[in-house]
Amino acid sequence: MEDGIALNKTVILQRNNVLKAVKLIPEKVIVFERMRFKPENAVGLPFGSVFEVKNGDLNPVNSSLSLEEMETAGEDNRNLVDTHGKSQTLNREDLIQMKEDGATGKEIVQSLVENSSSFAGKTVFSQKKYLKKKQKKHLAYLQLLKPTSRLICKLYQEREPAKICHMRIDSMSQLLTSTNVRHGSKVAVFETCSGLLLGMVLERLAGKGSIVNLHPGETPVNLFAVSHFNFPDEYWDNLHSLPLHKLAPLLAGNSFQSTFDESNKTTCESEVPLESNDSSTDIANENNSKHEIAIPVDIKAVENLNEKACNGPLKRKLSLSDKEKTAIRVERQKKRFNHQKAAWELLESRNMDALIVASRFHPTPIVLSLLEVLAVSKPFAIYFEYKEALMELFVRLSVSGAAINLQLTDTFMRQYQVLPERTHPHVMMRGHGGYLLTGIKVRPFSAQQEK
Amino acid sequence: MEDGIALNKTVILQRNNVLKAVKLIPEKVIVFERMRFKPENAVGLPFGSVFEVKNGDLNPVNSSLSLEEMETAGEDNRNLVDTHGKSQTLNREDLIQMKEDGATGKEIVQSLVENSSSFAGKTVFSQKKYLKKKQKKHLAYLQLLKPTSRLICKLYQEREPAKICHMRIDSMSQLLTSTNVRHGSKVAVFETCSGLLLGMVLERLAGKGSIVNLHPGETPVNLFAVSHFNFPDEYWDNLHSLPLHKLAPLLAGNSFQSTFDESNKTTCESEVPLESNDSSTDIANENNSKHEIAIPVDIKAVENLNEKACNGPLKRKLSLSDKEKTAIRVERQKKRFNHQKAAWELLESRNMDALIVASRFHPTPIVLSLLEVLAVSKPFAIYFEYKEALMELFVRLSVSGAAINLQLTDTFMRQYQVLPERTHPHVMMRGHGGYLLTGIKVRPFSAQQEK
Amino acid sequence: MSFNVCGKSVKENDVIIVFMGHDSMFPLSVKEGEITQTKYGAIKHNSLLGHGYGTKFSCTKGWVYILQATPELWTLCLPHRTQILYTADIAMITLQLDLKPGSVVCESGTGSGSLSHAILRTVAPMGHLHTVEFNEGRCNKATAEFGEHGLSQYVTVYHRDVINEGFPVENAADAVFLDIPRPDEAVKVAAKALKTTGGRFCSFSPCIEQTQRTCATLRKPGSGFCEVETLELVRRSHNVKRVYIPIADIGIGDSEVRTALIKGENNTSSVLPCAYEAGDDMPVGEIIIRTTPENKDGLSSSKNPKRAKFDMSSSQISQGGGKSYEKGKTPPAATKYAFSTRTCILPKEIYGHTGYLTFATYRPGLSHKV
Amino acid sequence: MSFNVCGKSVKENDVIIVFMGHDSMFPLSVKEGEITQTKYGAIKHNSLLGHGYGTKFSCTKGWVYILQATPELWTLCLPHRTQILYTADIAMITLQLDLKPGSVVCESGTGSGSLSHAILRTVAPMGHLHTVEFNEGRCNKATAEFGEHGLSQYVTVYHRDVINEGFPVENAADAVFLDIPRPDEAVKVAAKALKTTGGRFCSFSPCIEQTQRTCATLRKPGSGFCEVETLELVRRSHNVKRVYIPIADIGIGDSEVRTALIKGENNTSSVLPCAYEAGDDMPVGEIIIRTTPENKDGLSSSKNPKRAKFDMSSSQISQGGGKSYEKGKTPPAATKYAFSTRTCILPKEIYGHTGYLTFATYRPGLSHKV
Repeated sequence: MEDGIALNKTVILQRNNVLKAVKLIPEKVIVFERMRFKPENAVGLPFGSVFEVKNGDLNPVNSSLSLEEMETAGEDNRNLVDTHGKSQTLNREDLIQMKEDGATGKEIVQSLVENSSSFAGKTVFSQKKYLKKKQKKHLAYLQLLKPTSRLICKLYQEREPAKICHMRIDSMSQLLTSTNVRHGSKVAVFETCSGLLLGMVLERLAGKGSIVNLHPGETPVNLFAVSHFNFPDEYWDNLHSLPLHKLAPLLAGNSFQSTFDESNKTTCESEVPLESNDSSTDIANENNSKHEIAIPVDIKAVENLNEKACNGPLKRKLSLSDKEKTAIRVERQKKRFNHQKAAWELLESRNMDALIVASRFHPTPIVLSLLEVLAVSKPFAIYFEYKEALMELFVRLSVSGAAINLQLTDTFMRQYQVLPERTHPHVMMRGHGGYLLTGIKVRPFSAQQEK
Repeated sequence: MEDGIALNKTVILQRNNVLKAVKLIPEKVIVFERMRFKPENAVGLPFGSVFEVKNGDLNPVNSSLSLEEMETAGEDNRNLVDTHGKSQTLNREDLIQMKEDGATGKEIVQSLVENSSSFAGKTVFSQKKYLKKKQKKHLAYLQLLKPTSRLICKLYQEREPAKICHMRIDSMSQLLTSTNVRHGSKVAVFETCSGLLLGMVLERLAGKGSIVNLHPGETPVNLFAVSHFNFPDEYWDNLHSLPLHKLAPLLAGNSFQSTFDESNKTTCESEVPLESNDSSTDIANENNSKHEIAIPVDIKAVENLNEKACNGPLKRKLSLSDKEKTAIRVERQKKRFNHQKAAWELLESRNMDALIVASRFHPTPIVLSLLEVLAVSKPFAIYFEYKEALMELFVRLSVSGAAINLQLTDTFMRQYQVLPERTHPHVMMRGHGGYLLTGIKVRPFSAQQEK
Repeated sequence: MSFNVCGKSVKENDVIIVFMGHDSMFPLSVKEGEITQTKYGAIKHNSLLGHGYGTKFSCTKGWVYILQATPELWTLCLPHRTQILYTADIAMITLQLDLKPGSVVCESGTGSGSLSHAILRTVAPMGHLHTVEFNEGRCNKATAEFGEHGLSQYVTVYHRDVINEGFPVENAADAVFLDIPRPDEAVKVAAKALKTTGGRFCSFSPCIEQTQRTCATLRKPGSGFCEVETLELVRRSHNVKRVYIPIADIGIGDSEVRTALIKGENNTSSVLPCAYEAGDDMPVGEIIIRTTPENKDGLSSSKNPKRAKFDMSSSQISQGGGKSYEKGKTPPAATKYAFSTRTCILPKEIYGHTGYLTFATYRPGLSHKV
Repeated sequence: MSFNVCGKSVKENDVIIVFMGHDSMFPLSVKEGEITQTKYGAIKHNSLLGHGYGTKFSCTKGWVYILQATPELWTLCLPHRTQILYTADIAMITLQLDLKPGSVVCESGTGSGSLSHAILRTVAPMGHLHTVEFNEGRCNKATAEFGEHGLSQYVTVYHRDVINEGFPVENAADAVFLDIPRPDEAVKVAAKALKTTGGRFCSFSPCIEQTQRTCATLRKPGSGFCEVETLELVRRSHNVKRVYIPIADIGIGDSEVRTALIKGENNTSSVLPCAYEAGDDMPVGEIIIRTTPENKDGLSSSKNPKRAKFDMSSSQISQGGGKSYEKGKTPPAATKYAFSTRTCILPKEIYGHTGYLTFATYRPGLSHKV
């Protein structure tokens, strides 16, 4: 995993604090921030490498573009006259022409400086600021980073907060820490966060222990984020998915067999999740269909990939015969069945080590039910976007005596600009950030010497 | 008012960030932070003077005790061995003996240093810290400050937050600013904040304009804070109090005469506020009775002080004959009647410039009613301790269309320690701080050219 | 109208605020015969004359509110010539500088005049503001604005470099306010401007470095300053919204399952969503039951679904929803639920930092603190 | 039990957490024959053996919960030898240092071991923590604790001065964490400890000055560090409480007044408390009506007054309270109202600052950022 950039793996693209996760498919053109390029040239280079896009290819560069450091500030502005952009003699058409003529970003920036009547009159600080702004706009530079929990969190937080219930990175970090998730834990998860939490838990399990992934509807809806982590195949073996609506039958003491005999019929007939009745699920589905099941070439790969298919979809299409399609579907259903059985048995033992819930559904019924499968003395952590729902859950849990050390928290996260003479918190900050409820399950009745 | 410390005026006592407002009564012993002293020696000195208490008197000192500045820090602690206080050879009894022998605070601190086995081994920073700690404890120093809105706010915020509905200084400042209170404004106020808001408004009116002070019960309950401001007598003329329960009759179109004819009987019979039915009012009442009506000596003063008595009680008792008492009561009732009539007429004109509400009562009925007496295009500001009540009011006002520019806000106030090498926000901060709702009254129906 | 005198209706030369929405307002100086274009159509100034403040004014394509100008509204829509100060900071500065009618204040720089208007509101008519600005253009614009707003007699604008030339008055100010790049270098001239009997000082700095130097300078022995305090305000404005929270299907639709859970030995009845019947403990919201299970996409098709509404803390839920299955009716799980509550939501992005406010008391000769 | 392996019940030498209340818990190493005194009476260790985790344990004067130790509980009750790191910061550090099983981490200083336990939880069993502490006493205590907690094989404690002597490993760490007085002087040794293929760096400082120098050092050309970011976390823990808000008497008790207001031309009916009948818009709470007006001090005498309760958003209010006067019954204003709602209250004092976290990526030779 430390081997650097490789094909058929996901990387994080970064340009000017914009992040995007993308799988490097051979010969497939990637579009990012209006740049279009094929991935091949990056292969084998270390993560973190910087590239310039030229003629649809990635070209490694090693220029030190460190523009962050500007040593002076605080010059006064008594002689400043605002020119409202009239000082630049190159216009938009000129720039387009230059690009068509094959000018590099550096050349374009240089021209802009030469054609600015006010550049020379600016303070050193302003000159640098101007240069940085123009370089950002015109240099087709980008960086390929290794996907990590941190970057994948950041990516969703910045780009698609609605897909992770507007959770901030501080809440995500606390969900994992406060539930003591570690190598070998048995973790029950209910999330509608695109699989981000599942991915983070899988990373900390690192191939040992298990996740029971409860999910709305019949099939796991959107686990796209899990595929970003580039997990080794065996990690996926630890991820067992089960529809949430099997939970009450399980708690009622029904058998796996009886519960699934009926519903399996339905499942085979319609693969569409039944719960997709609001817009946010719709988006998830759309996403899901975009990244459809990978179709492998040889028969060994079928098994491997099918397994992934049940959990996290990959992105490739090939045309297959009907017979092959049927074979794959049967294989897939078998895998799913096995995972569901494993999930059922884990929950039935009522001995999970941790419970994490972060969804757009009201947490109360979900948490109160899932607490039943958590072992005593074990921690749970619930994220929800609105305080009121967690207040309700808080009161119910307090009253029931089923949990102690209950804490309803929010976190004020301040990011700082720490630069010489310009140190201060970021002027803009994310407002809306959700709440956490954490606690430890206990057995409220007295049982001296229970063995 | 700039003339410095004077008898029969209120000053703010300060020692180690502990504040207390106290009126300097001739020969009367003041107790503050375990120090007991008479005020006489301070008279005529400028506000801000520092005194040491010796033998029950204030002695001006001018030593520069500025211990805030400690130039170095960050020395490491690798050789530190925690002695758990065993390094001091003087014990409690020794110190008491020293004090009885008349040793000054300085002498005591000096002895402590000499008898500390670890003092010499400490870093310079630690030595200073130790000195400061001991000086704080043993030097009987205090400062007499001029009462200002700022200090009176701070005093209540730190010492008696429950008496001002847990309002922080930032909320208080915003109540006044967002309602555009200024010289000459006509302001409607409903507060249960010990008169603090009334005092702040009176200060900004500065003798022109009017306050209509709506209050629960029959008489203004607790206006103690107003008396701290040392306002000139004429300021009190602008403060007109009216029981809140006269508001609905007024809005219903009843006359002042008819509304008060009935209730005045009741008022004369029982002076106890009818609304005193919860603990917080009880405290207020207790406070009120502690600082009973001032009894003046000559007949001119009767008028002056009676007037104040209706508004803000002073602190003195004299024995009076029954006849005198009756005369005073009659005088007081007449004053109150006049103020109530003025308040009634101001409200009846429905032309108030500003509305401020900060009480322990649910704001909705109060604000919706008082909005009726506010002129259109005028601002209002409501403080409440719990968000839920203001959320409700927010929605009602939005739906009614009676107000625009509605904002429900809270403020995160961070205090900083800015010292060389030790700059950071205060480690402890006030958590609970309340919410503000601000807006501007408008006439929701369309009226082109209303004149 | 001016900022200082208020009529009930618009008059010639009044500066009014045209309010089109929370984040959409602008100031307007009313001049006979002029016309101003807005997104709701033209405003003829002539038809503004005599229009009542606080009432709707119809334009060709909609309507706006006509409001009296206040320093706070002015702050929200003034022409920005610099970074400006906002309400929370302004309010704190006003209070902590001990401002009141009659106060004499020195300010540098004038900037866009956001704070200046608030200071003038508080110190007028007996007080005075001396405001210093080193950018000549801004200086002239501010002077013109104060005139237009009827405030000229309470304010004097000076074009000068306060650090090198000092404030225009000495031993005269009750308060000094600094919002300049190197405030520490102006501490001395601030002291000079303040009354020798004492006064208050405030410096606003976006960066901690300026704040650190200012505090150090204020605390220097002999500076005359004491009670140095630094604070920062982050004001957050909440939106009040009703949210509909879907309730996930945990599989209690099956009546056998339900019966087993509620009556069974598993002792789990307290943990199920039928616990919504519990009543007394129910909270800050209500359950919406979509009584027509056919209407599968009810929630997604409309933000305000037609709903049978039951408040969970009333006993009605037991008749209309939760308990009905016990009476042999259709189990309510066959219907879809959503939980509805009012909540406060912060905007996606908020101002997380404006600047550090450093306050101090000037008390020459008494600069120690106990 | 140890931190690393969990049984279902207490065994000899287990380190357990005795939970007596939210802010009242302590760790206990279970030794046969020993007795520990608590405020609820004595705990005989022998009777702890075999006791189920997460269940109540009866002492002579009350009961406590016996919990399995976790790094988070340990943080709440460990013996403080220094300022310690708390959960919000620990969680962020773990995530931002990219820690996972197998990571090799260098830490300085060990301090009270609060963070160390959390790091070990995440990197064990394939990873390793090298933790450096320059105070010998602390060093020894930490070593003993790790042993007691069954973590020795995953951690090595070193007594050394990290700035002068460096970390004990080179080109070996995936992450370095610093919590020392002069972190900027340890940036070089941190780089040396990190793998040349790259890694993550974090420095925790209570003061901005240390943070400023550390950032400047990290950003120096050739340092090998990039993506320097500083942040601060303030975690607030809310109490959920039911509050009773009294409703003031505005004088609508008189039925003539009421009638005039509601039916009159004053158009004020919408503004009166009888508006509580409005129903749909009613919110997050309920009105409590004290039906016995004689009971004057009902609210003050009891925190849970006997009350007739009506939810305002249900139609019941109209029968039991609000509308009744229209049917000729006693006007409800003759009774006293209070509004009841659940709310969140922050404690009077909260931790407003722990420290600044500075993160950076070590990527020697690629330290530029686009």
